Parts: sequence; structure tokens; C-alpha cells
Amino acid sequence: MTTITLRNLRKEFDDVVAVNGLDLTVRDGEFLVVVGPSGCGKSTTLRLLAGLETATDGEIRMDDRDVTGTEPKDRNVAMVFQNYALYPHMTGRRNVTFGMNAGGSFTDEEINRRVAEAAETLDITDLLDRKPQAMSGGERQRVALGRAIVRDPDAFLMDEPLSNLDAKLRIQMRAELTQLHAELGTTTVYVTHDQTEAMTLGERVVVMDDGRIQQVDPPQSLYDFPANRFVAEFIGDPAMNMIDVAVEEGVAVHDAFRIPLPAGNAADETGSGSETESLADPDAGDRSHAVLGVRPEDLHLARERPDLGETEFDATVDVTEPLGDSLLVHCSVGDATFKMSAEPRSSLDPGGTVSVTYDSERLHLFEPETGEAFYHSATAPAPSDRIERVVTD
Amino acid sequence: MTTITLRNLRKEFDDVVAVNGLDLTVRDGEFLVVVGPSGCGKSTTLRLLAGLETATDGEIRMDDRDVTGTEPKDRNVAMVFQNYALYPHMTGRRNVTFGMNAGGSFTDEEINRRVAEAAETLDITDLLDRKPQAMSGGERQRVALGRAIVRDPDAFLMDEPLSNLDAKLRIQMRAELTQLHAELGTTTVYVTHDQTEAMTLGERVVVMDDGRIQQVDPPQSLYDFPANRFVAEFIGDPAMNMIDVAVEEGVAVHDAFRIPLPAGNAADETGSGSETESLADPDAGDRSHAVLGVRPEDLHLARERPDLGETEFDATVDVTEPLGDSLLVHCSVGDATFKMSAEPRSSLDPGGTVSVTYDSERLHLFEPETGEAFYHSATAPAPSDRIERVVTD
Amino acid sequence: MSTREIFDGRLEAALLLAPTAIVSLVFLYYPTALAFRTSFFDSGFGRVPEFVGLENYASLLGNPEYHSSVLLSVIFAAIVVVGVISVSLYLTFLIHEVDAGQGWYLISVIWPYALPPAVGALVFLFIFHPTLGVLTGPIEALGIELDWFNDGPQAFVVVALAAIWKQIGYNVIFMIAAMKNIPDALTETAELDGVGRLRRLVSVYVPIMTPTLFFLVIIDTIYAFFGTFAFVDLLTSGGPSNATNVLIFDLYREAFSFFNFGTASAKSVVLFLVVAALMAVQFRLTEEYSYYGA
Amino acid sequence: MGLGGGSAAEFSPVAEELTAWHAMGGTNGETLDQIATDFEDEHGIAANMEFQDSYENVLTNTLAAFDSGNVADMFQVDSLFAQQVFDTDQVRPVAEILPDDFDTGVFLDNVTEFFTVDGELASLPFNNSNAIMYINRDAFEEAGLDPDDPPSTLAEVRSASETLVDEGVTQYGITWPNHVWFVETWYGFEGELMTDAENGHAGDPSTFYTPDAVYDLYEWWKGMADDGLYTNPGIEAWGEATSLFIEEEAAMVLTSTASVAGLIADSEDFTVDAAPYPGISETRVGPVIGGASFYVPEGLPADRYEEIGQLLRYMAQPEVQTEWHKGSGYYPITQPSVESLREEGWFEENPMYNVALEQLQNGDASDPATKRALLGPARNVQTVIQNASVDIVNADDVGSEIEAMKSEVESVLSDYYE
Amino acid sequence: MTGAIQYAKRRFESARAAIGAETGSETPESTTDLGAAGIHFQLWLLAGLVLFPILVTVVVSTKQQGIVTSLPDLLPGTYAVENYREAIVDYGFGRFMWNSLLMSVVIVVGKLVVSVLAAMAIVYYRVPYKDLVFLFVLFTLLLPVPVRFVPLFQLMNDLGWSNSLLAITVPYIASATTVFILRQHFLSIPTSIVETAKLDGVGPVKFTLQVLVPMSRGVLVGVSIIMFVYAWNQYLWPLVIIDSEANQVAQVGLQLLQGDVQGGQLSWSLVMAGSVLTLLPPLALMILFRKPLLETFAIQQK
Ligand SMILES: Nc1ncnc2c1ncn2[C@@H]1O[C@H](COP(=O)(O)OP(=O)(O)OP(=O)(O)O)[C@@H](O)[C@H]1O
Ligand SMILES: Nc1ncnc2c1ncn2[C@@H]1O[C@H](COP(=O)(O)OP(=O)(O)OP(=O)(O)O)[C@@H](O)[C@H]1O
Ligand SMILES: [Mg+2]
Ligand SMILES: [Mg+2]
Repeated sequence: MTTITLRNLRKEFDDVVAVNGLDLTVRDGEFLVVVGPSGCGKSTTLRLLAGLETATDGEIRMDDRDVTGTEPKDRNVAMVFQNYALYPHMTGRRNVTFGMNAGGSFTDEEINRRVAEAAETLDITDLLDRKPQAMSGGERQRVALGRAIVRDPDAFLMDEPLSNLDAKLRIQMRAELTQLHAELGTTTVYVTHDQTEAMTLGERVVVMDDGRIQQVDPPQSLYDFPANRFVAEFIGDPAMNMIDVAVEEGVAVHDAFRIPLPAGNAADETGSGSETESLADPDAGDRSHAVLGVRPEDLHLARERPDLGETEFDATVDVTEPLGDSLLVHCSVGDATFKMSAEPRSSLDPGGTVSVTYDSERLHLFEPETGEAFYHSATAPAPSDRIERVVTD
Repeated sequence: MTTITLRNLRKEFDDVVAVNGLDLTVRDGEFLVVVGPSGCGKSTTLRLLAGLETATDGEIRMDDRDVTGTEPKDRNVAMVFQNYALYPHMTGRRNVTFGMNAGGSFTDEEINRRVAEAAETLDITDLLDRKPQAMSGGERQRVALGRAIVRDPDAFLMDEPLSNLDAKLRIQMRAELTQLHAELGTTTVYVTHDQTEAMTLGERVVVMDDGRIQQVDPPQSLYDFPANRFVAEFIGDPAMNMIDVAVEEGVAVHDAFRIPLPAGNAADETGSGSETESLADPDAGDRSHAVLGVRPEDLHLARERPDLGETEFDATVDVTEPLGDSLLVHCSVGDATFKMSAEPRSSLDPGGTVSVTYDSERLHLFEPETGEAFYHSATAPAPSDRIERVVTD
Repeated sequence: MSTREIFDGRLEAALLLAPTAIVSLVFLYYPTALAFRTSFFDSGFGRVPEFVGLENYASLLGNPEYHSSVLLSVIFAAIVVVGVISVSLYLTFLIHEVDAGQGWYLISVIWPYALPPAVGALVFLFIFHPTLGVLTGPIEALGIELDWFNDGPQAFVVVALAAIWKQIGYNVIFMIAAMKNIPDALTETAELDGVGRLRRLVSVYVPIMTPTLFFLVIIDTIYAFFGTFAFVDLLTSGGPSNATNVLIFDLYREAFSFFNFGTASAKSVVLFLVVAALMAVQFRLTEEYSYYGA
Repeated sequence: MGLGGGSAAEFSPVAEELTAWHAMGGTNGETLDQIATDFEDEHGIAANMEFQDSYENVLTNTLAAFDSGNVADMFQVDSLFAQQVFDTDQVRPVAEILPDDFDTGVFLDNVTEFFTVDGELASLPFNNSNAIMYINRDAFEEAGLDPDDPPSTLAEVRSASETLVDEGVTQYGITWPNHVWFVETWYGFEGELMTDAENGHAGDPSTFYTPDAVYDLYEWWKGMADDGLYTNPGIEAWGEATSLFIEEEAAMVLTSTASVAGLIADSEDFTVDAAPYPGISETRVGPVIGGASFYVPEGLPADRYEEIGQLLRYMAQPEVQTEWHKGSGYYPITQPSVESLREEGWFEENPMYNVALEQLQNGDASDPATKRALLGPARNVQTVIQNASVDIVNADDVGSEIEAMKSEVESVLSDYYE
Repeated sequence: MTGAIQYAKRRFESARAAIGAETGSETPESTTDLGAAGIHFQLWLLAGLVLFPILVTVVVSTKQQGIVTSLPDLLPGTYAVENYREAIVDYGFGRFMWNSLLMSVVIVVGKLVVSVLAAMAIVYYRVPYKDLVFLFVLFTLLLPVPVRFVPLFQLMNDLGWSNSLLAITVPYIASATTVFILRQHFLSIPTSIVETAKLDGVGPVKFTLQVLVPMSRGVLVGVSIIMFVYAWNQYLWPLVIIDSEANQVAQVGLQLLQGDVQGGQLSWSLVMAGSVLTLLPPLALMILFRKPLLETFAIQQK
């Protein structure tokens, strides 16, 4: 049970700044997911935690120990790699026990007990006598988890542990990981570039881009109150629609439509830099350029959601994609294009015109230059969830 | 522009039957997606089409040519591989033209024109002078597509072309592929194990398992009218819930609930083997064992969908997973567990009891042994879509 | 899964194989066959070969000196192979682990491979000559009396050392590639687990490198039997008391000093059989223990 | 290929030019090349001196050439391997090739004795030498020994060595290459035959003689080694033995008379002197001759022999011999060249050369014991003796090892002559 | 030059340190845990030991008589220029080197061509009894020159090849090792690339020249170095089969430098100068192409 604290953590490789001043606290027993696009520094952060890379600057603390310069083996963390990193020539059991023997801190008996326990937990008892070659991807990953578990580390560090698995297996393993964490309660830092994984697994999610933390929040807050365009577009599939608008007296104005903005919240008063006027005061909020963000599932065919009132506008259907549980409709209105969800079995002809309505509770506005969110029409999340929010630029 | 017909196609490797008697027609200009779990024979099928494997039995026709024994190069098909298969030592341009020169059927001028065209279409003009090493995954795949396009083949064969790309890129490339196909109209067979890809890309989707075709249908039909449990569970994420029930006088009976089955359709009258009585006749349909299938998104919290009437039952909440646009709730009722979608911002405590309702238009029943669907509560799709439906077992 | 056999023409394949096959047949197999044949003759320069049946073999069979030469060669090969592999492995590992200057360390340790064996032997003579050697003084200061012109076991050690030293480079070349190919994640996992360096080498790297190691064992065995002639010739001439009279030297001397081609051929057949037998054993072991990546 | 003019020729020469295969590396090789060039200038006949790495390899190449049919016109064979060449029956005695006006009597007696077979000069003696002792005068003086009275018997060598070592002047007293030639020389001085059939000159030998003197020799040898008075430089280690002497590790070295020039040049830090070879006892019958001679194959085209004859004669000319002697240190082997050197005062200026020549000329050429053994399996016997020498010196019981050597040599002989 | 001497001195110091350190023999385990410094120390020690002989060789080649008998003798002499000049000019060592180079290049090129073709057939053609064919090639490892020396010699004479470049190159051209290594490499080229070529109808010639060879560049270079070193160091066979000095190779030429030892000539320093000269070409190649040499030989499957 460990709290991990990063203070102004930096890592430079020759010419690249991989991690650019992270401040973050991983709470004791928390399942923290780090998500971000490829190359944003997720793995580097994790490897810094593990001690596999040396920080260029900054500090890493585990509970009250400063471990910044500590050898990996002395940090008592266990890492699970994307490609499993099982020793190919050892049986499952040897793989699991190999690291334990190294420490020398376990008796044979204890090792046996722990392996049996872990195998039980992960349901890999049958696999213990096989070599990795004779295991499927999921089985390998489970053994790799087993190896991490038996050492009873202070923290688990996982680097995209599921991304080599196929979709079905990934979903299944996701559930197993959640359950495992519930059982063990070990502090876990989990890196992924898959936002679904981030959303479903994380108690809190760190979104990184370009070596910096963009937002740290529980999944749903991230989804509902993205701190900036990057987060808004990164989280959510299909991505949030972004439309250039002007804001005039509390109304988002576009050539082809006008969307009144409920007197909601100015976003993110902790946000540095974007000293935006609160839209709660409609007069102060006028500006000629803003970006309106609406998620596809918050746009609807007017005929499907009469309950949303008269706030509709017309758009042209470009393409439709059936997703099974819904129909994704690519539309254009004026010079803007957007996507929206429709009922799965709706029949819409490309080229036709549809009447579109929206959920006025789910509108977002972003600064066009900095990308900072300055308005969310929904009510802000409880502040307690947002304590760790760190803005890095 | 080519129609491809497979008749009783079989491929055996030493001890494995990889493809077990396929009958299938790929229509002229169609984008056909083959989907199925790992090892089900998708790649083998594609490779049989390409001529990279020789069929053990059966026939492959392209238009009216029997090409079963024809050399790959004489079939005039182009293949796109998962790992791009670009020649690492050649520039983009050389990669694209290398195969053209081989045929010798193009003049230099024509080659230049075609390359320019393809590069235009795929937006890879900048990449032509770079080597694959200096390209990103998506760029490589685009060049690989370019290589396929320039030869103006009768058919494109693609084997998981997007699965080496990251999620965002995959989505983007998916759209580009759709558009490309719309432009070129070339018959395309596309193999994937990702059902979302299958749903969004395919005009029709072939679901394979264990070397056999399970169902061939347009995406939404596949989703709404799965021919069997395998298809029902394979297509759709999260997967369809399967609950053991008894059927008594048109009602699905479970210890914990009773769900009346609307007098809908007996599924699949073309289905061989499963000589099920039509549930349209409620009396004849009684059986002590059946599997009820309901998709998570067709289950709702009663309080969220009062419009669905009084058909509710109580369940215990086990876990909740926020997906952003919805909340996935794992529930149990009696000995059965299932998942359901709830509004994204619902707050549900694990352990609590919720009242669940369902969309009675979206119920399915399957034979417990064979897995064949024998009842769908929705109206059957238009028969024209189902001409190619082949049952193979 | 899929196949690389993309071309079909058998005639073409035969043509492609022809140069190798012809050269092998004409310059390798045919002379070997002739050597087999000669082994049944009493033959030498200027002598009319006289068929003697198995006499050459019989005399080898009854020659205790030759028996000890066979045994000696096998022991010598074992020592050289084990020595080369373990020294190279350890060196490679150090270079793999070192944080800077890898390239220069590598060149430093592989260069003896580029040195002609005869020169290598000569240099060894300069260094370890019992009276003249550069290192003779320092070594004798350690209390080891260098006397390998008279002391058989010492001579054996010196020749083996030279042979090992010369072959390190070749092994390092292959080992470093194999070691670099081991996924970093395995190393890192071991580091996180606190697995010590040596244990990592022995328990993780070595098993994964088995295909390379077996290849090297084969090559080194062949080297130990066939490639060490120059060291014996220049350092000890097989002496003292035949302590370093390994088969290849014995064979060469029989043929080109004594001009007894019949006996020499019989000896080459025996040498061939000994090496072939060892290879067979090694291949058997390879099958059993080698790990081949997925 | 080649001239191919002769009618009954069974061999063809390897090249247009006359070709001689030799084993003279270094400056001696250069001198040979010079001789060839001068010959060409004088006679207009082109000649190639081709270095063949070693005597052993000249022999191998020659024997192989007899098999293949393309032979060199002349090849230089170590006197040790002479019988091996005769056994091929493929050489023509040079006496038959040399121009009629050439007087074969010009060679020194001791030289002629060895190279004459069946009454005819079989090969052209060219580079010849015998074994001699060199001493480090300075070391001798430092140890209180008289360098002008060097040891002449093994016993004296031992006592001189003891003094040298005891006085801490040098680490060892004496060294010499482990080469059969030195053993042969000891046999020769003692007047003992190595084998029956007059060391092989009078038939097929079968017995290897080990007279008491040989026991004395090895007892002494072993004693020297055991007491650290002698150091073994290695088998056939000519260079190492010389180096030990030059590095003043040993104050005496037994080696070839041909080393005079080299030793004088290399002994920068001390004065070297030559002394007669120390005998096992006081008996001094004579040394066995070492070095090599040029043989000519049989069966070349007839006109070829004429040219070869010219070259042979040229090589035996006093001027050439004198030049060769001065350049190489090998004996001047013809009477005229010795005389011309005398006249020149060469030997007074270079007394060490005189010691060598005198040792040769003092020898009793008529005693068969001074004729180097002419054995078919010479190389094999050589190997046996050299290896056995180490064994004997290492053994506790010299006697049984000598017997072992004897029986091994005899088995080699019987294998060959069976 | 002074740089080289400084370098040699440093190496010498390290070698001395290395020797000194031997006495205090630490167990490997204790030093490995010293971390980076420990590894460097061990490497200096071991690399020093491995390098020591070349130091001796180089030092001796700069001396007059070239006898070194103790560590203090290992200071460079002043005859370097003279020795090298003598070797190259007086003894025409350059010509021997040229012959060696010619032989090695022919062998390397021949081996490469022949082995690429064979490996190509073995990997990319559907041929029956492939494994046997491969075994047939591998088996030649067991038939090195000394075993078939005599018959080969006679064969060359029968062919009339003695004393020619053919004699010292052609018998080496079939190479089990090269075929083996190339086969390994070909097997590691992704099948999809190969299959793309097949789909495009790329013929075997084009495939070899434009796909296989460029994609194997590293291995080909690496293998060439190994083959070059092997060819360059051949001694016995050229010695026996070449009898014209003009065609002789450097390894044999070294003997000429050594002088007529039996006749009392002794030129260790010349021999060592020659040795250094013969070492240079392979060493230069190794340094120049160290990347492909050290990075391409991964043997992962049978
Ligand atoms: N050892 C290294 N040397 C140089 N640059 C490096 C090194 N490791 C990482 N980088 C660079 O640092 C940046 C961050 O890399 P990192 O591996 O942390 O990204 P990531 O977020 O894990 O990406 P992915 O999702 O692709 O794994 C990248 O630009 C990468 O190229
Ligand atoms: N060359 C081959 N030799 C032997 N068995 C093979 C070969 N190729 C495929 N198979 C087997 O045939 C079956 C079908 O393989 P195929 O590659 O077609 O599956 P797939 O559906 O493409 O799977 P994936 O999604 O993993 O690519 C598998 O069991 C596979 O092991
Ligand atoms: Mg990463
Ligand atoms: Mg596949």
C-alpha cells in the first residue's frame, strides 16, 4: 500500500523531451490509468517510476521514501509489459518464481504457497507447467500478471498489458484486472493508449500529451468536463465534434445555426492562462471566435428525440456507418461537418436532409488558440474529485 | 469489376482443416468483410483467393474464369497485408511501381500517370521519395494501398490491413478505405478479427468460425438477426447477454423473471437441421431449455425508460463500468449474470438493486445445443438481403 | 502459416544449386572419397599404390600412440569449445552490459580473429616461450614454472589457450548479435526482480541464445579439430611426448612430412568419423535442449 | 606449356625460364636472385629463383611435381632428405648435366664425399655448413673462464656452464635447437655410425645404433637440463636458440656455421667467437655436413639440360661461390673459391669463418661416420629422434628411453624398407 | 605516430595493470556487482589480455632484431620505418598482399554469389528433399582441406590448375557456413514481402537482385568479412599448390621475411612487420564494417 508522488519529473533523451515536468500523486491503493497518444511519454513515465530510466530532473517519492535514484530492484514494484516479457524457455511456474528466488527473501515453502495462491486467483494453475510458447496471448498475460503478483510489490506498473490481445480477450482481461485490483488493492499505474481501457479501468485517468499532463480526473468527469480540446477529442469514440462558432450574448452562432448556451458553468476556474470570462454572465462572454464541442451521441435526429424541444437545425447526410447498437451519421452543415448517432435501424439516405437537435446540457466551448475549455453547459463535478487536477502549461 | 464465386472450397494443412467447404459469392464491386476469431480460417480463405495457397478441394471462379489452379500473378488481384509488406530498401515510389514493372504490361508513361493518380487519391505524394523506415504506420499502410491500387486489379484482398495501427489511426483509415472503395468500386474482400471494422466497412459481412461460414449478411442484419449464438456473441460489444430459460406458452421463463415473447418470427426458416417450431404459434413453441439473448443496450433501467411499460424485474448491481457515453452495469439475477447499458451519469452502487426493463422488440432465442437461433422478436429483414445466406452445417 | 516457397521450377532450382553442388562434389566430396579409397592403399609420392586392404586401419588400431592422440584430440576439442564459448560469452555479456565504449571494446576483443593463425602462434611463442617469453618472467614470479617444452600438460594448456584466444572474436561476433536480440523487456523484468547480472546471463540469456550457441559449438568443434594445426605446428610440433599431438597435426605430418598417404588417409577417415560422431551427438542434444523463438 | 622440345621427355618444365625451387628466405634469397640476374646478364638465359617456404615444402612440391609432370629445373634439397629424392628415381645426376669441361674435383673433399652417389656427383652442393659452437667472450671473461680456450668436450661444457651459472653471468650455460643434426654431429665426431649400411650409404639400413657414447651424451644432456645449465629452445627452434644466445641467456650456442655473419651483426652488446663443436669425448673424427644441394629432374627435354648445365656451372664458379659465402655465411665449397678467399686475406680478417672451415677440413672425410645419414624415411626418423630427445631428457631412466628411441627408429626404417 | 605510441603506452599500462590485478583475483560475482565501474574494469582487464599479443607484435615490428624477452622490452623501437620499408620494398611484400587480396576477393565474391543462389533455391523454391540438399551442403563442414589434401592436390594437377588463381579459389567457393547464415537470414524476411513479390509476378532473377540482395545487405557484408578473413588467412593450401613466388600469398610470404633461420638469419622484427601488414586489411574491414558484422548474425531457428 503505497502513495507515489511525482514532483516536476522530467526526462530528456538526446534531443527529445519525453516527459516534461510531471506533478502527480498516485493515491494509496488507487488504480490510476495513464492514457495518451503514441509518443506522449506514457511509457517513459512508467519506466521512471520503475527505475528503468533515470530522471533528468524532479523527484519520485514512494510513501515517504525518495526513490528517485534507487535501483529498480530496491523499489519493490512489479512491472507488466505489453509483450508479456515472459522468459520463453521457462515454464509458467519458473517464470513466476524466478524473480522471487532472486530476492532470496522468500522461503521455498512461502514461494509455493504464494504461487499456488496467485495461480488460484488468476486461474492459471494448469499453465504452470507449460512454456509460454504453448500458451495463448491471454494465458501469457495472465502468467505475467502472476509473476507480478507473487512478489507482493508495493505497486504494479503496467505498460499496455492488453494491447497484444485480440478484442474479445482484451475485454475479458479488462474485467479480470478490475476484479484483481479489487481483491489485492495494490496501488497500480496502468499505461494505455486505448481510451476505452482507460475509461473502464481507471479510478482516475491521467491524460498525457507531448510529455505533459493534460488532465487528471475520474473517467466520467474526463468525458463530461474535458479541460481542453485535446482531452475532449482524445476521449470518446467517435470523437467530439468541433465546430467554429462565434459567441454572441450567450448564443453560439454559426452561419447555419444558432445554439443558445444555457447559463451553465465557466469551465475550469483553476485553469491557468485562460482567463476566460464566465459565460454565466452572458454579456461578458461575447467573442468572435470559439470552438463549440458536442459529442456525436449528444446530437440526435429531431424526430427521434422530440423531448429535446424546438432547438433544431437542418443538416445534410454524407455517409452512414452502422455500428450495430447505433448508426453513425456523418453530416455537414454549411462549412462544418460533424457526426451524430442515430437509432441503429434508422434509414437515412446520403444526400438527404435531416433535422438535428442536441442535448443542451452537453455543450462545451473551447478557446480557439489555446484549446482550453472555458464553458461546459453541464453542472460541474463535485470538487472533491478534482483535487489532483494539475495544469502544466 | 469482378464477381468471385467460391464453391465448396476446402483447405487442409497436415492435420488442420483451415477452411471447411465454403460457398460464397462476392458480388461485383462489393466490399465484403470476413470476420471471425483468430484461427478461424480467414487468412487462409483470402490466400486461397490470391492463389498463395492451393485449394485442397472446391472451386474458385472470377467472373467466368475458373482460377482455382491459376498462378497468383495471373489472377490479377492485389493483396494488402497486415504488416504492410513494403520493401524496406525501396522508396515509396519504387515500392508502388515495383510490381507493375514485373508484369511488364505498363508503359513508363502509364506507370507515372497511375502512380501520380494513386498518390493523389491516397494523399501520399510526399511519401513517394521516402523509405518505409521514415514513414509512420498509417503512411506505410497508405503506400501499401497505393501499391495495390496502381495495378488496377480485378479485386483487392486485404488481410487485417489496419490492425497494426493505433486506435485513432485505425478509425481514420477506416473512413479512408470506405471512401476509396466508393471511388474505385473495385471488388474487395477484407479480412479482420475486429467486429467494429467489419460492421462499419462491410457492405456485407461474412462471419466465420472454425473454417466454416456462420452467416453472411449486411452489418445491421447480422446485428439484429444473428443466425446463431456464435454470431450473436461475436458481433456486438459488449457482447449479447445469454441467459438459460424455459419457454412456456410464448413466455421466456427464468427463476427470477418471466419475459413474454411477442409473436414475432421464427428465425431462419432456411436453416437446416434445427427443425424448430415457429414461436409464431405460441403453443407449439414450448420447450424446457432455450437460451435467451438480449443485448446490453436493449436492457434499461426501468426508471430511465418508463415508455417500455411494466415489463420489469429486479436485479443486483455487481460492478459498473463508465464508458463515457454510457454506463455499463454488470448485474445478476438469480444464477444468471448480464450486462446492461445505463445513462452515462447514472449513479448506481454495487450491491444495490435496480429495476430492469427491456426492449421486447429485441429478444432472441437460441437452441441450447446447436446454438441455432429459432426466434427473433423483431421483424425479419427484407429477404433480398439474405440471398447469399449459406448454412454450412 | 504461410510459405516462402514461391517459386516452382525444379530445373531452375537445380541450376541455382548447381554451382554449390558441383564445387562441393568435385572439390569436397570427390577428394574425400578418394581419401577413403587411398586409405586402403600403401601409397606415397613416387610410389605405386599398393592395395593393402584394412592394414592401415589395423595398424592404427594397434597403435597405442594413435589411440592417445584420438583421446587427446577429443579432450582438446572439449576444452577449446568450452573455453571459447564461456570466455566469449562472458566477454560478450560484459560488453552488452557496459554503458559506454561498446564499439571499441568489441573491436578490441574480436581482432585476434583477423590474425592469421600462424602469426598468432608466433606471437604466443614470443609471449610464453619458457625462456624468452615476454610474460615468462611475470608468470614465473607468480610461482608457476613455465616449462612447456618439457612438460606435456603445460604444453597442452598453452596450445589450448592460444586456440581459445584466436577463436574468441568469431564467437563474440555471433553472440553479441544474439544477445542484442533478446528483448529489453526480459532484461528489465529481471532487473526489477533483482536478478543478479550473472544469474541473468546464465538463467535468461544463455537459454534464449541456445540456437546461436549450438551453431557456435558446431563451428568451434570443427575449429578445434581442424583449425588449430598452426598452433600445434609452431608451438610444440605435437610434443613433448606427444602431449599435443592432436589428430590434425598427426595427420598432416603423416601426409606431408612422412609422405605416407595411405596411413594419412586412414587417419583422415578416423578424424572424420570422430568429428562426425561428435556432431551427431551435438545435434541430438540440440534437438533436445535448444529453444527456438516463436 | 614449357619448351617441350625433347622427344622422350616425360616432364615439362613449369615455365619458359629456368626455374629453381629453393628455401632460402631473407637476404640469402635475395643473393640467389642476384645470382640468377647476373647469370642471365652473362649467358642470356633467364632464370627464376622461386622461394618455396622451407626445405620440407620444396621436397613436397617436387615430389608432387613428379606426379603432375610439371617440374622445376632445379630444386634445393636439404641433405637430410637426399635419399627421399633418390628413391623417386626421377633425378639425373648433375655430373651428367654439367658441361664436359667442368671439373667436379673442384669441390672440397668432405663436400664431394657426401654428395657423390654411386661414384657420380648426384647434386650440386651449394649451401653447406656444419654445426659449430659460438661463445660469448665477455660472459666467459666475466665468469673467469678463458674465452681463448673454449670447452671442447661435453664435460668441459658442463663445467664452463656451471661456472657461468654459479657466477650469475648468464642464466644458462648452453643451448641448441632440438634438431637431429646436432645428434648426428655428435655421432660423427665420435666416429659412430647411426645406422647400419654405413648410415644408409651402402644399402638399406635397418638397425639404429646406440653405442655407449650415446648414453653418455644423453646422461650429460639430462644432467645439464636438470641442473638448469641447458635450456631447450624448442623443436627445430633455430631462431629461438640464436635469440637466447644474443639475449645473453646462454653464453654458448650450438648452431650452424652459416650463422657467423648473423651472430656478429646481432651481438651488439658482447663479443662473439666461434669454437669447434664440443665432442662427447676427446675423439674428434669429424662433423656431418648440413645444408642443401640442387637436384635436377630426369626426363626433361634435351635442350633444357644444356641451359641447366650452364646455370649449374655458373653457380659453382669461384666468384659466385665467394660472393655466396660472404653474403650468406655458408661454406665456400669449391677449392678455387677457398683459395681466392685466402689470397684476399678474408680468413685473417674474419677468423671465425676460418674456425668453421677448419673444423670441416680437419674432419676425416673418409670415415663413413662423418657422412650424414642417408635414410629414406629421414623426416620420420628425424621427428622420432627429436621427440625422443625431449623424452629422454625428461625421463628418470635414460637407458630405457634410449631403447625406446632405438626401437621406434627401427620400426620406421623397417616400415619404409619392408 | 606519437599518438599511436601514446596509445600503445596506455594499452601497455592497462595490460600491466591487468596482469597485476590477476594476482588479487576477485571473484566475478563480487566485481559484477560493482556496477558500471566494475564492468569497465573487467573489460579493460580482459580486452587488455586479448590485445596484449598485438601490442607485442607491433612493438617487435619496430625493433631492430625484434627480440623482446621481458615487459620493459615492450617499448617501441626506432626501426619501424626501416622494417616496414624492407618488408614492402625489398621483399616485395606488397605483391604477396596483392595476391592475397585477389584471392580473397575472388573467394568472397564467388562464395557470395554461389551461396546466395543456393540459399535462394533452398528457401524460395519448392524442391523435393530440400532438407537433404541442405544437409549435403552442411556436411561439407566436416571435410576441411587437410582431410582431402592429397587427392585435392592430385585433382588440381589433373585439371592443370596448379599454381593458378583457380587452384586457390575455386575449392573454397562452396560454403556451408555462408549458405547456413544466408538461409537463416532469408527465413527471417517476412513472408508477406515474399508473397507480395509472388502476387506481382516478380521473377526469380528480379526477386534476387532487387529484393533479396538489397534486403540482405547487412548479412552479406557481415558474411563477406568473415569469409574474407577466412580466405585471407589460408596458408597451407596456397603453400602447397602455388609454387611460383610471383603468385604466392602473404601468409606464405611471411616465411620469406623470416629469413633462412637454419642458415643463421633471424628477423623477428621483419616477420612481425609483415604480420602487422597482413593483419591490416582484415582488421580495417572489420573496423569499417563493424556494424553489419556485429549486428546481423542472429540465429534464431534451425
Ligand atoms: N531510449 C530513448 N531514446 C531516445 N528517445 C526515446 C527513448 N525512449 C523514448 N524516447 C522518445 O520519448 C518520447 C516518449 O516515448 P514513450 O515511449 O514514453 O511514449 P509512449 O507514450 O509510451 O508511446 P507509445 O504509446 O507509442 O508506447 C518519444 O518521442 C520517444 O521517441
Ligand atoms: N501453412 C500452414 N500450415 C499449417 N497450418 C496452418 C497453415 N496456415 C494456417 N494454418 C492453420 O489453419 C487455421 C486457420 O488459419 P488462418 O491463418 O486462416 O486463421 P485466421 O482466421 O487468419 O486467424 P488470425 O486472425 O489469427 O490471423 C489455423 O488453425 C492455423 O493454425
Ligand atoms: Mg509506450
Ligand atoms: Mg489471419
